[in-house]
Amino acid sequence: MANNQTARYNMREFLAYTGSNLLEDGKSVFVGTGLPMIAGMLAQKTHAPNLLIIFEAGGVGPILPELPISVGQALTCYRGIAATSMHDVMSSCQAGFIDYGFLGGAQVDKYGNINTTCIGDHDLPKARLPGSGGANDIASFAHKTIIIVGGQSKRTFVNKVDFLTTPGYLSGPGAREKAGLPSKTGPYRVITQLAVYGFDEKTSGMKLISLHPGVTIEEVRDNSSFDILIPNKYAVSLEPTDRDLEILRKDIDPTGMLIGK
Amino acid sequence: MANNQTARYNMREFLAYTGSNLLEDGKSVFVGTGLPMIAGMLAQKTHAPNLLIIFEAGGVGPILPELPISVGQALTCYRGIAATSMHDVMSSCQAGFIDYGFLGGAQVDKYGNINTTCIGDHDLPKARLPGSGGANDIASFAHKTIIIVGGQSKRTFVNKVDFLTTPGYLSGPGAREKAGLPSKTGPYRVITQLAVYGFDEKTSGMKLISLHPGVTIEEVRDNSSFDILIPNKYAVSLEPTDRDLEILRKDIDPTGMLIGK
Amino acid sequence: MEVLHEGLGELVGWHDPDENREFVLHNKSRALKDKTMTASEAVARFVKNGDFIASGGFGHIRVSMNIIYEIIRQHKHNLTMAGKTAVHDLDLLVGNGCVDKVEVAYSFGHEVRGLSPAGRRMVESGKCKVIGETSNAGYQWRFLAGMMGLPFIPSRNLLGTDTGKYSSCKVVTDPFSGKPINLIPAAYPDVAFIHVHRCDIYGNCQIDGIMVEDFELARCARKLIITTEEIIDNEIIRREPWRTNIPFYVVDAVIEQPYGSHPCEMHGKYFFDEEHMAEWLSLSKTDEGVRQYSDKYIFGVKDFDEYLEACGGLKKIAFLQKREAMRVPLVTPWRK
Amino acid sequence: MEVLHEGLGELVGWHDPDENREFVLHNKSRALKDKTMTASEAVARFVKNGDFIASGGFGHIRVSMNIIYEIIRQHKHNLTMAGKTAVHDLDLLVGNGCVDKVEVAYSFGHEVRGLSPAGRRMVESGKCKVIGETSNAGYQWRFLAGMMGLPFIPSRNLLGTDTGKYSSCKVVTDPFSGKPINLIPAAYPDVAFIHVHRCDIYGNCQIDGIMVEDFELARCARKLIITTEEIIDNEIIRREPWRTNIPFYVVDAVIEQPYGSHPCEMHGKYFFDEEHMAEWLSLSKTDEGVRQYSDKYIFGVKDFDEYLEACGGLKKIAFLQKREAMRVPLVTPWRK
Repeated sequence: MANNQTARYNMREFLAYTGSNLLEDGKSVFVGTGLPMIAGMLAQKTHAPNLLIIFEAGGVGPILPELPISVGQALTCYRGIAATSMHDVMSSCQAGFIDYGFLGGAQVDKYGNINTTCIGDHDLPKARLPGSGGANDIASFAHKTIIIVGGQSKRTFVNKVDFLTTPGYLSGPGAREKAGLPSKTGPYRVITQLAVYGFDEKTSGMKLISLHPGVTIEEVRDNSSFDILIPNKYAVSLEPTDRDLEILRKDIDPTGMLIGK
Repeated sequence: MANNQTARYNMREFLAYTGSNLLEDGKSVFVGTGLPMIAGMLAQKTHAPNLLIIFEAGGVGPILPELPISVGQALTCYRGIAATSMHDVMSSCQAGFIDYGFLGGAQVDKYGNINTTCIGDHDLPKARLPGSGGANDIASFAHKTIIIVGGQSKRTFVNKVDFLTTPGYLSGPGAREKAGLPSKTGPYRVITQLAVYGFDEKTSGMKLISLHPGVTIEEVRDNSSFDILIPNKYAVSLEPTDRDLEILRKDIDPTGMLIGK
Repeated sequence: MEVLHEGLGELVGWHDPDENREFVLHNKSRALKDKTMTASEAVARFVKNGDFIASGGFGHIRVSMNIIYEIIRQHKHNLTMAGKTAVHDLDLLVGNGCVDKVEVAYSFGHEVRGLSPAGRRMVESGKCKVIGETSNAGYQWRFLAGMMGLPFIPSRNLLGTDTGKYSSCKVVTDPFSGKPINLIPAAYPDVAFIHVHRCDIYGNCQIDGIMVEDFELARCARKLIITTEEIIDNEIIRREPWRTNIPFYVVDAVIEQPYGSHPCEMHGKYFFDEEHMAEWLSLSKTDEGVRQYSDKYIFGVKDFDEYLEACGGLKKIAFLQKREAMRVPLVTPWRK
Repeated sequence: MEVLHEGLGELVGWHDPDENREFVLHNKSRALKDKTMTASEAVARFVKNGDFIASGGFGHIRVSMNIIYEIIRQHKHNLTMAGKTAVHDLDLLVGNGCVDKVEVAYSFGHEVRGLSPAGRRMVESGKCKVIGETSNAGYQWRFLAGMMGLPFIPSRNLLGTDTGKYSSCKVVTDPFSGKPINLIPAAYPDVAFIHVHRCDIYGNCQIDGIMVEDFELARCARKLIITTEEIIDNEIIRREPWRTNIPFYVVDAVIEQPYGSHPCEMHGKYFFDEEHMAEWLSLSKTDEGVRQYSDKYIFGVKDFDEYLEACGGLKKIAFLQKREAMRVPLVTPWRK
């Protein structure tokens, strides 16, 4: 993100804002802990008041009065339309009721495959991470999956994930269907501190959709181990308004727990 | 049943009483509509106050204030310990939580296979009956299945059921396990107006357990198309006390809807 | 996956899970919008001739009878019905020639009231076909598989029997235990109708008492018509979200119809109308009798409110409410 | 049934359905009897070294922490734990050497509070083994299969990934759609502990808010310990039987322990104790710190009531109640 903008907003605020922009009113989103949750809340408080937010532990359609710390706490069904079970919401997700899955990722490859399980060998890892949680499920079932990777670098945008926790396009075109995953699903957008990416229809490889203000193509390339497709035409990502930032800071995360202070 | 007893009780009262005697306190029973329900209620009001009665539509452990007309009506969870769903109770049944399944039958063969589907050809039947309902499930899952056949005759105790709706021992020893049904399950008792039957451990064929008072072996044989095993030792069925009859008539079925008047 | 046995029954209401996801994506709205309409509109819009239909509740309990009468009033035909302990609803639809195919778990009977003269006559004369057999749990788990977006659910019932042989199940060897296991195919009814105690205008529903199969049925039906004793404010739903049994995003239509289950029971509200049942059981012994019944209670009235008046109006309802509360004794006029 | 792929994960907690039915028949009582006891008795009686254990709730929500502390106090060991979004409970058990094998859906993390220093250290040093991977829905459906008495439940997740490869699932061709489908094996934990809002002495339980996986987990666990905020009369259960989420016949022990989920949240009652979490997260950076924590809060107190006093007693509880009601602001002392 451009340095000349840092005065007005920080990187995490920008990520949350950019995520919220992808969510549509009257659609459903399955959100994971952290920035995806903030993005969902911001969308609900701005352009998508009837965004249906669903949490994997069973909270459905809450009107969130404050930011939950966990995808299972009481708030996730606060003034909700249902407080149900994981079986119910995961079944609905598998049956096709979820438009957007919204996840974070530690390592991503060009096909949008995510690793949140381990760095190094599985059985004696250099670093053990939490594992799939609901991510494998959400990315298998949601019609479109959005991934936030806070720190794009050669270490996070890798040629091969150490462990394929959560399915992107697997080994490329047709691989999801061949594996038995629901058809016409897969990663839709990847949001980083530098840009928003989509996936090429032919190759299923990651491609640039929009650069964040002030970011250059070189920065995008320098911060990835794999080649990112750069189309002739790409956009500049929209910036949050002062009103968006006020909502983020005052209404959603007043302690700065997730967006920082 | 002996004619000399008809003054004190009728056949349906005797069947209900005999059924109730087979149920134990502290065990669970899955009851179908009609006499099985009455037998369960009578057991609960006499020797088995903590008999856990479960209904296939989701009523669990009610304290029944009057006789339900249907296995799904509100009464089936009246002062119950749970009001849940068919999925829940059928799953518990499949998982082994049900001691006794209690069913009625239109046609039965010597292996305790039941027909409640049709008489004659399936696709254009002479008589269409209601089908399995929950009977196939209960007789597949319950540890022990009890069957009431009100009118034992050559027409109801048949060599081959027109349609095998609900599994007894199928074609004989080992056939249930071979088909994939839960092991160590199957028909336990058959109650008719003449006698109580069990099943031979070696042949899985029906055998006499007790004759109702005044009934002869000849009557038992004359009212069956298949050979019933008559062991050297068999009992005489117990008779209801006046108190049992009073409970049946006054507390359970005051309109005589099922036990007659 | 080697199939050991394959049922002969017609595989009705099954879709490839991907095909059904596509349907859900484009046809089930995730937007909160007012779905209230009349029964007449809902049936005209959502029930097509030839559809595979399913009714909520169980037997004579909590059935959306107002939709059943409306289907007959609109002369819908060639319907296939889920006979998942479907009794009075099915009997009326078969007797009136709307339904001509049934997959049977429990059908053509009225539990302790006896067998269905109308339904049996239609089946025994070949006018209504039984296209498959299953059991109550069999149907329940067809709906579970549908709700889960799966092709099938395994089970250990139906095995070894003619019920299984005439079902649409397949038997395979379980790769974990090495034993035979039954696979029950998913069901996605084209349209289902469920009567509930209360819901909001979007279709968020609360049901009192047992759920029977409605949790799963509501979630697997391609189109879902909800009829309700009363419409409540969305704020009431949001106050106790754990009471929501059916969420709005599976609902296509909401119809407010007090006493909408009559002559069937509604948990805690009103009892079976045994007089009305007896009238039907007696009339339906002949085709002429079925016509008489329908002329009087369906074609002779303009809607369900008028039907309720014809059944005895407020006085009858007051009696059924007292009966449900066990304040007046049971009557069983259908006994010979 | 031809298996296309077979997971490398250890098949933990699976039993042949017939073998499990046999267990249920002889060990799960269908009799209404008083099951109240102390946490110490329940753990001594029902948790055996080497057992496969599972905890109810979700992450830091509605967890039976009083049983977790008691397991540590009794030095149970060689336990395998279901890592079904198991976080603080698992972290304490792994850190204290009670659990040395985990099947992971989500483990070794504290959601937004960061990763688990203790859990990670034990895994990265080889002292705790990850014997298999799965996902949250993967675990949910292991419990569903168990509750249903089935060997497996099919699913369309886990396919094509290393998570699936390191799971105990098998992939076969679905005979209905012809497409590959995943089969998730049943789980029957040797013992599970679930904290509830209220229950009677027999174990009929009511849970407020979301159920997470507890409906299924309660029904598949071979032994089930219920801890409860309060014990209520059986009459209250019978007044609203539709509120019973767990019926007595799946319950083996009932322990009344107010605030028994602390430092985790209890829906509508009390919030996470973030100060306590921060203390653990800071201390657990070293083995020595883990010992300090355990000496202070587990071995240094005789029971959970004394632990609560050590955590700040009534004043702390009053604060957490206010926080749950959003009457005081969130504190996040674990932030650097």
